[in-house]
Amino acid sequence: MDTLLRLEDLTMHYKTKAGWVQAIDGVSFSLDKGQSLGLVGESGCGKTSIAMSIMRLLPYNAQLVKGRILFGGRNLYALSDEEVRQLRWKEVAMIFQAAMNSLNPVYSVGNQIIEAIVTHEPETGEDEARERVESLFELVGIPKERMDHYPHEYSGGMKQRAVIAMALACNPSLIIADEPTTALDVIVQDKILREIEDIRRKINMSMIYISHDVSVIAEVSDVVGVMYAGKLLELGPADDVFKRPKNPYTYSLMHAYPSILGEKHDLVTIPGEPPNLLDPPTGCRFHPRCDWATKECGETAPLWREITEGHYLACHNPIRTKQGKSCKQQKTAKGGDVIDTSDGN
Amino acid sequence: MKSWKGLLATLIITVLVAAIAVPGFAGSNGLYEMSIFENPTTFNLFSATGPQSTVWNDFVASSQYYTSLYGLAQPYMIFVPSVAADVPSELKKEKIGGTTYYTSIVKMRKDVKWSDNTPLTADDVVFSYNAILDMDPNKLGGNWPSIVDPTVLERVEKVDDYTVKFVLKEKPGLAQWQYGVLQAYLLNKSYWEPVFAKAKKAADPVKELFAYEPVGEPVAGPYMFAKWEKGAFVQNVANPAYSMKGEVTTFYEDGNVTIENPKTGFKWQSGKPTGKVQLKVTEGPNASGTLYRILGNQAAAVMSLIGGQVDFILNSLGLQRGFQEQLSQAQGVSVMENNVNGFRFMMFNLRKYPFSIREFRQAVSVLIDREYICNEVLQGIAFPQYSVVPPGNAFWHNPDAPQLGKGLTRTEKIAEAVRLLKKAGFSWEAEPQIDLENNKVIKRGKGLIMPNGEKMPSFDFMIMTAGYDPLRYTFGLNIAQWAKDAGIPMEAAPTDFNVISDKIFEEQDFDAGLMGWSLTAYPDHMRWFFHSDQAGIGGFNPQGYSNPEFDKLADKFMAESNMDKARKQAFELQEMLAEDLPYIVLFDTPIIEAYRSDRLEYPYTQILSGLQRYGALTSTVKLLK
Amino acid sequence: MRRYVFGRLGQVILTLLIYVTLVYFLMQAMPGDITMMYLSNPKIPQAAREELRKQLGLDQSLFMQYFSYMKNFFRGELGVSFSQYPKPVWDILMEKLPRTFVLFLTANVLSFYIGFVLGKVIAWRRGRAIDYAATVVGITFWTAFYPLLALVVIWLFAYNLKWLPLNQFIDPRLWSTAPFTANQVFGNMVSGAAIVAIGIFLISYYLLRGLKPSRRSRVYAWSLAAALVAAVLVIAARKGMLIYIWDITRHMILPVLTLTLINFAGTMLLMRDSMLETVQEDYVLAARAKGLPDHVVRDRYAARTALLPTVTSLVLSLASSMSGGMVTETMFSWPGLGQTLFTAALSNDYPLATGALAFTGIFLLIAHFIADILYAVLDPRITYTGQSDV
Amino acid sequence: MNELVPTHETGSASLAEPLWKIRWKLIRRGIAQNWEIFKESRIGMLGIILIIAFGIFGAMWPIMINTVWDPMVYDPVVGFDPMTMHPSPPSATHLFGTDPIGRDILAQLMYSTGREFLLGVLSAVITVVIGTAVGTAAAYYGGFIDTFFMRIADIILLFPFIPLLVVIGSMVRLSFLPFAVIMGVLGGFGGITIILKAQALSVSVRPYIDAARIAGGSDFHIIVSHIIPNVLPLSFLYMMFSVTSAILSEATLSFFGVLNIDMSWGMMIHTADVAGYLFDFAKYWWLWAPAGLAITLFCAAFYMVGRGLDEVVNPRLRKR
Repeated sequence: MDTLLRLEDLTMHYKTKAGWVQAIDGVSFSLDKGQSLGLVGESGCGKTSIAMSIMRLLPYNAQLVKGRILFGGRNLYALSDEEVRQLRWKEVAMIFQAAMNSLNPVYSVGNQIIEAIVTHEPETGEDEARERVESLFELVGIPKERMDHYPHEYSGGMKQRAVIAMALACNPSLIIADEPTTALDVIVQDKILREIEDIRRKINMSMIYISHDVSVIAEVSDVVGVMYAGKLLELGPADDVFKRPKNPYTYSLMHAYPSILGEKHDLVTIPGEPPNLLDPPTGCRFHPRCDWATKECGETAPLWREITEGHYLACHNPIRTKQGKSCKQQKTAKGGDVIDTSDGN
Repeated sequence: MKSWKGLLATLIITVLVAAIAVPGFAGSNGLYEMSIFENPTTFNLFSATGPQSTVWNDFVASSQYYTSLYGLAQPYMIFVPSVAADVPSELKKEKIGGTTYYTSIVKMRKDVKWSDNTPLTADDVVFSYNAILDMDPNKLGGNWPSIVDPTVLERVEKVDDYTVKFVLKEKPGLAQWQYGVLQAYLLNKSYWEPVFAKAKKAADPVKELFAYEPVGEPVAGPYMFAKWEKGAFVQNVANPAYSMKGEVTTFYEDGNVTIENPKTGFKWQSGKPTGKVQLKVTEGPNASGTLYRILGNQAAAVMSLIGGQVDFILNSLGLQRGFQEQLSQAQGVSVMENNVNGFRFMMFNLRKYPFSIREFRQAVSVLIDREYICNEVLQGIAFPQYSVVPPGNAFWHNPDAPQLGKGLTRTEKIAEAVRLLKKAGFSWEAEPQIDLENNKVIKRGKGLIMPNGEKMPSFDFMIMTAGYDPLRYTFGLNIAQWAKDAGIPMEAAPTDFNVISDKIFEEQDFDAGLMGWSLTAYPDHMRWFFHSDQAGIGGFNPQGYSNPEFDKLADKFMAESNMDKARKQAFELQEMLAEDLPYIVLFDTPIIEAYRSDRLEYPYTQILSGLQRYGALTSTVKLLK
Repeated sequence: MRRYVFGRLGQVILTLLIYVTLVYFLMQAMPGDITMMYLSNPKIPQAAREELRKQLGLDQSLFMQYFSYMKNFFRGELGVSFSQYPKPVWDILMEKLPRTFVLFLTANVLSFYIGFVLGKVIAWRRGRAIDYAATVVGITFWTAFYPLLALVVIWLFAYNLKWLPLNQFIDPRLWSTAPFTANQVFGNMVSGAAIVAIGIFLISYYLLRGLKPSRRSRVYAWSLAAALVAAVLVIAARKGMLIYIWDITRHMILPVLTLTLINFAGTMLLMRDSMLETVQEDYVLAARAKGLPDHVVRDRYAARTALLPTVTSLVLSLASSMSGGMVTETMFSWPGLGQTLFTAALSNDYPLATGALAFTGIFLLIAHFIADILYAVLDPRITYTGQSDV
Repeated sequence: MNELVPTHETGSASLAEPLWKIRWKLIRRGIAQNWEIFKESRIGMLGIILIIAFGIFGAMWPIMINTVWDPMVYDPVVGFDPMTMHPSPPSATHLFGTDPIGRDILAQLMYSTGREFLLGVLSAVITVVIGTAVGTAAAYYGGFIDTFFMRIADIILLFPFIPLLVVIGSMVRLSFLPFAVIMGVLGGFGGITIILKAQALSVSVRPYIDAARIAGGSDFHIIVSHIIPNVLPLSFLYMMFSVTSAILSEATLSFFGVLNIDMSWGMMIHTADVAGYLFDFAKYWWLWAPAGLAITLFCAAFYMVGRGLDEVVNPRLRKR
């Protein structure tokens, strides 16, 4: 499989009155065609920033410090604005966090999608575009006669679907879904997620899911990346990462959420708060909150290394399954159980 | 949307470019173009002479369209026949149906025609007077009661086609007779009779009459109505049948006048003209028509004058000094300056103590340095004045009437004022200290004590607001200062004009005020302003001046029908007033006017109140080309 | 919707009633009355003044006058002018209305349009030099001393450069032979403009409908629009009116220019502010993500929704300028409602002054009304239900 | 909004130091914060600078007239310089020349500055006081009071402002104070009430208001110490704008000569106009330019400050 998107040591900072906010710090990963990547982490850890960097939609005070983003081999940040504009949606589309507000209230939903199509494929005529939208609506399950209705006449779920339809409009090779379902209730959430997955599989395109909700990510992504305070801590095949989490943060993050299968297990809450990115802690950014933290963690930042095939990690002393009889170990055991059972079905 | 923008932009640009590129419209030849500042409101003589008697209506319509039996020959304002053939016969007593009347016969010219070429006959004259009489001039309001004066005129009768007989209730004075009744405008009977008849039937005849809008009314004046674009302009055209066209009026140095009409052979002369000819004026109209542009403000008018869109600016106030300066440098524009017939004055409420004391008023009058303000502060845009009959009105002005305090220095004035006040029994807590040698006020007077022993309270001197009239405002402030020098506690109080006239005329509740009058040629205003029978609310003697001696003389003057006697009496009256000072006359401003001397030629430019007073001489002006 | 409209209508009438009453008594409270003009001439006997008082009904008690006035008012009569007795106030106003209307409609629309475009641009370029420049310049004109500016403009363009006619709204030399009155021409101008506007709107609606009209339809639209304009002009020419329309247009340029200079900043700043709020909306970000061209995002997303408040302001300013033109009309010798109101006040002509003010009141009320409706049209989110204070 | 003056904290009354001290501190902090934000806006700062400049200029008047200038010559109203012909162009004795009746332009300019400040601020304060009081009351009590005042506002909004004042002026020449008051009152009951009411409404539904009510705070107390502080910044903003409108109206009315004011910038231009000098703008520039510019800059200054405050008051306008 050839890689579609590659982030190389991406480092992006925001300039504020208070100083530089180190929103993304040395993040690298790559994404293959047809693959789906899930980025998980507490809110404010830089997930969305990454999405925006890929879309090149960063606010005026953002600055690319180092690293680059290669999309289909082209360096996004070497392209002209115009080229990027044409790239957007045609190649990289996005499903926004707040689907509710990402539709213009004064135009009919249909028109807004048609607009996207005709902008990127000038040769397609009005009617052709319309037909395509209709089929898209069918695909995402909205009655096509709702096309000419205005956003405020849609229900939350429908809007969400509409937004998805819009993202698919120019069948891009990559869709970034930023918290695609947070606004919805769990049932709809689940439904929509599955639909997205089906569609994705059908037309074999790549996808980046962004969510603070492990369960969501667990459900839909082949590869999982765990972010913390602007850094990527762990990245690897979903089952691998979820079965055998190496990074303590991944571990506690997993247990900070109820399993979507509703299995009972006591939640581990992570003590303390995410660090202030104006001056993040030295060494490993997670160490102040880490139970495994050693002296070393506070001094030198852990390297980003590949531990097993396709499984990357940045940690000085990752969790080992042998490691013994401590209270932590029980937790692990328990955690282990959970995972095993979950693995069972 | 795109095409909106594009189209709008292109439209705007094309319009702009075109507007700048394409030149304006050339002046239409033979038109005498003037500017006025307000819309005329009516072309109906009855409302135009009645409640709507605005100067603008007069400029544009009344003064242009109508003639009268007699008129005043300009520029010397000599009483001459117009439609009449000769001066009216001497008034004589006559008993008609039990009551005695005064009657006078007026012979008419046979060569006067209406614009529809029908002759102007006795019927028209009779109708003009009687119709108005039975409409009741008071109901018509405005100037009607003073022209067709019902207290004097009983009726007018036809003797033959060109002779009429005036029947008068009582023996009229000059003001009511020569300067009143006999100068009333004449109406075309055949046109107006049905209108009157219809009005009479209406519930409110006067309203009906006022509401009527004349169309194609036959007139006998030099011009007649052509077009009125409301808010933009009025156009008159020369009356083709104007009978007086080409008529020559000759003024002799001995004051006599002859009128000759080469076309119709009509001739008239006053007395036995001898000596040099002073001036010959040939009646026009020489212009094919007149055009009155309605402009919103002075600057606009002046720009138009310089730009050549306007030949003369009609404005009863004339031009300000600033414009004068700039116009006198403009190409092809001449500026003229004339005296006006009027004055600005201050008056005290003579009903109140101590204003009732004559010396007090004299003292104040003495203190005012008219020359200083006029020549120094106002730099000649105003000239000092002492008499209620302006020097400009030469025939009636009495040059020998006393002019208190004239020519004294500031301190001498104070000394004189102190003398007068002491004479009347005033005293001070601290008398003013002055240094006569160096003309310096060392210490102002303090605490003026009135003859009755009380301390004089400070009182308000109502003056115009700076916004309304800067001249009177400045004058007032200075007067108050000088009064204080002599210890007179006078406080200048800038007040709105409406409020002033309310307080003075409606309520007569005031101490002192600064006002102004503009006058007519015949100085009967002295009777109206100072006769005690005008002292009531709504009268014209709100200061409450009452002097039996004056009243007697004033009545005599009003009843006088002999010019020379009347003149003597007028002189006496002026002397009395100069002593009693019911008005303290202060100053007046000359009227400054400008015209395009490269397009126009006036027979004369020196005339009391300026050319505007006579509608800028539309009937005698010559257009050069 | 209907209930809303009726509720609103009731309100409007009540407000109007109170408003007119206020104006009426305000005028009555002023010192002096029209008969004071007789005070300037001593030869006019007191009797004549009394007669005039009677004619004008000034001898009745204030309340009698008020009630008769109100009675007439709701019969659609604004009474009889004093200074032009017995001319009905209504006639006088109707005679002035077209001029004022044409001038201020043009000026308002233009300054609104310019303000709108500029505001859009500077909000988009927020914080850049152009933003500050436009804002400062705008504010300076916005707070410029209007009468002075007007005089300077006249002096410069009409008097010094002689580019444009000096003053007045028509050139008497041309009009002295005109076969029709200025108001007729104004009337035709209004209807002509209306036809063109509606025409172009329909054209752009049907031909340029949708998002990316083909070149062909655009050419059609253009030629059609041009044809329409041409047609209207030809008709005017056939009527022999063209030259007169042209004359009026020439005379309109300066006042319109001045008004635009003064007013555009208002719309501009309003537009800027409301757009600064919309640019932060998610759908604008989404639009950019969609890879729409910059100007499309700006015009169709940010600006389109920011338009709403500014449109209301346009309608209101239009209505208020129906009498707000006092200064303009005096400076440019453009006799309209404003000037009438002013002269009426100066000559103590209460019925006329009251009438003029009441007239503006009605205009404004209607405008408010329209503004609400417009709002509903422009913003699909708003639907009017029972409650009226939106 | 409550980030500006965090009043809700003042609710906690049981503290060592007296309540007013805390409140004062909070207000001070609030002001400090706002100032920080305000400094961001260049427009606003430009305005402030201009206003200060005018302040100094105006303050120089009493000094000059009491020290350097001879009142007989330099009095802005009755002064007169017999030395030259008037209007005289700028010279050593008269830096800005003299007006048609021989009064020193610079003196008039300085003298007027103070007056304009007085006029503008006075009417603005009246406007805002009324507006705030009525607005908050309407918001707090609602019901009849609300509808009543809102209707009044509607009606006042119907009045064409300038024309109305001109009409009144042309019948009774208003003098300085009455004019300021009328401006203030008309403004106060007019549009500003509606805006401030809306603001107050958004505040009065906040939980801490109910808390205070339950805690048994009197209506007056709640309005004064909880609602008004939150409305104040907005009021202050509108104060700036009403200063501008007051000055401009004054100038316009003076120009039409329908005010009874002895001297003001508007009067200066009016004097030049009625004397016929407002015609050749190039030649007699000193008769109109100083006053005209003063009016524009002065009003612009306050307007700009208003713009600056706008960014303080509604955060959405701020840069992100």
